[in-house]
Amino acid sequence: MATVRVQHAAFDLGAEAALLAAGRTDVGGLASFVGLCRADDGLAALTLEHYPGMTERAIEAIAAEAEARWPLTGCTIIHRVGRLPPGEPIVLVLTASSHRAAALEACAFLIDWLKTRAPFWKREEFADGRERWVEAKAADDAAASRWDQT
Amino acid sequence: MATVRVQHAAFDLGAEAALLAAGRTDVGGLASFVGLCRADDGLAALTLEHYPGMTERAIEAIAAEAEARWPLTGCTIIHRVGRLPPGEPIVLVLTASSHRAAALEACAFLIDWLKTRAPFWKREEFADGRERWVEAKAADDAAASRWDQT
Amino acid sequence: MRILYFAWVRQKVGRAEEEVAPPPEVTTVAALVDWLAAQSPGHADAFANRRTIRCAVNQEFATPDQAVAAGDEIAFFPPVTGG
Amino acid sequence: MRILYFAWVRQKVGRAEEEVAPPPEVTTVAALVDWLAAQSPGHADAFANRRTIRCAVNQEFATPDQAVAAGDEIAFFPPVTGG
Repeated sequence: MATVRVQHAAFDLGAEAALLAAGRTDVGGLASFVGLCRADDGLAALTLEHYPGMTERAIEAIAAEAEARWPLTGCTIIHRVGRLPPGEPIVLVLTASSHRAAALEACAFLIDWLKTRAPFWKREEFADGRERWVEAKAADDAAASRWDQT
Repeated sequence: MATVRVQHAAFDLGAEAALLAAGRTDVGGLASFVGLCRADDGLAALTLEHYPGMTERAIEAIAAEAEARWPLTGCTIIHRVGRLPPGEPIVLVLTASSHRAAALEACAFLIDWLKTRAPFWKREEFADGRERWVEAKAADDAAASRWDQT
Repeated sequence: MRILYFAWVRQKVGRAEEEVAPPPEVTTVAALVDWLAAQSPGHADAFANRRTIRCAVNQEFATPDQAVAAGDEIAFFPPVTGG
Repeated sequence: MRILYFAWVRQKVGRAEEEVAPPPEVTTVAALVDWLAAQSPGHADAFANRRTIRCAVNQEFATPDQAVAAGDEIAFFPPVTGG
């Protein structure tokens, strides 16, 4: 059963990873991905909006799909919402498995699917006062769709 | 330039990840892999032996190959040696990039190549007193060789 | 029927949610969009380019032909951009 | 010529390193292995199945036909199993 959290507060990668391995001796690999806010083009901050209720359900469904495809011993997904300046972590995906390939592949799968199937929206705020909603990227759809072919 | 360390002491995933992102706003993704010692078949401990000097050179060469293939903003590889009981972390690979795919792929590449190109050897010690050297796995060679085809 | 709006759909409509009671012939997502688009200039603007709008019915992604009924929670939003 | 042994190669030879001075006709890794294997029963045992032995010359992986010379650091070990 995956741990799923949607929160404004920062997360602690080391502590979350330790939780997935704590007290067990069957974890051979722990993979993680942290997505961070970049300062592209004079970006002052991102604001992340989500759909409370549906977001958690969607992430739990994505995690259940990963658990059905790979033999995971644990999985943690934390996605931040609210206003985040450049340098701030946005999302954490952590996967644990007896086997390294399962942990690594499930981690890549989860972040690809999160980008295309979880209801979050990013608004960019620039140093000059402009604001704009980030548009969905065809590259993200392509990255997510490669998991359909396997 | 990658950070490479071979040490007996444990490492701190959270602190190492924070170092790769500290003070920068161009990191969009941080991927990590931690390999741990599993308690398979009554394993009491692994002892890792290495070739001091060559090990560091080999890991630096592997990291340089990853940096040539992907646009990384940082890369950290820490490999433990000595006696490690089940549950203990053995190896840490951390990659940072502006783009998530580069961080994720480079991380998977590094752990695959480390397993086949860095001079470490594992000896298993069992609860009943038996000891044996771990044999190299064909699956690891296959995992590493997929990077030759790209 | 409870309607939720997110991101620029919310900004164009000018509200985050509303209770609506469309006529009985509104039985699909597509028909609901047509009916909502006629409710105000903000609604019309939000739904001007329907290919850029996504929908969820009762917190599951939905297609235009999906059925809708009284009591449903229906959300409209742009393609998602999290992660 | 400094020879290093690791893992079970070290255990079979019975030492971690040694200085050797093979005759001048020993100019490749393969010839060095032949010469070393004749030095003691432990050496013979360690090099009994050469397909399971890997070599590094001056800390770079080497093939059997690679040249060796006085002053080189040459290591023998099983296939690696780190990570």
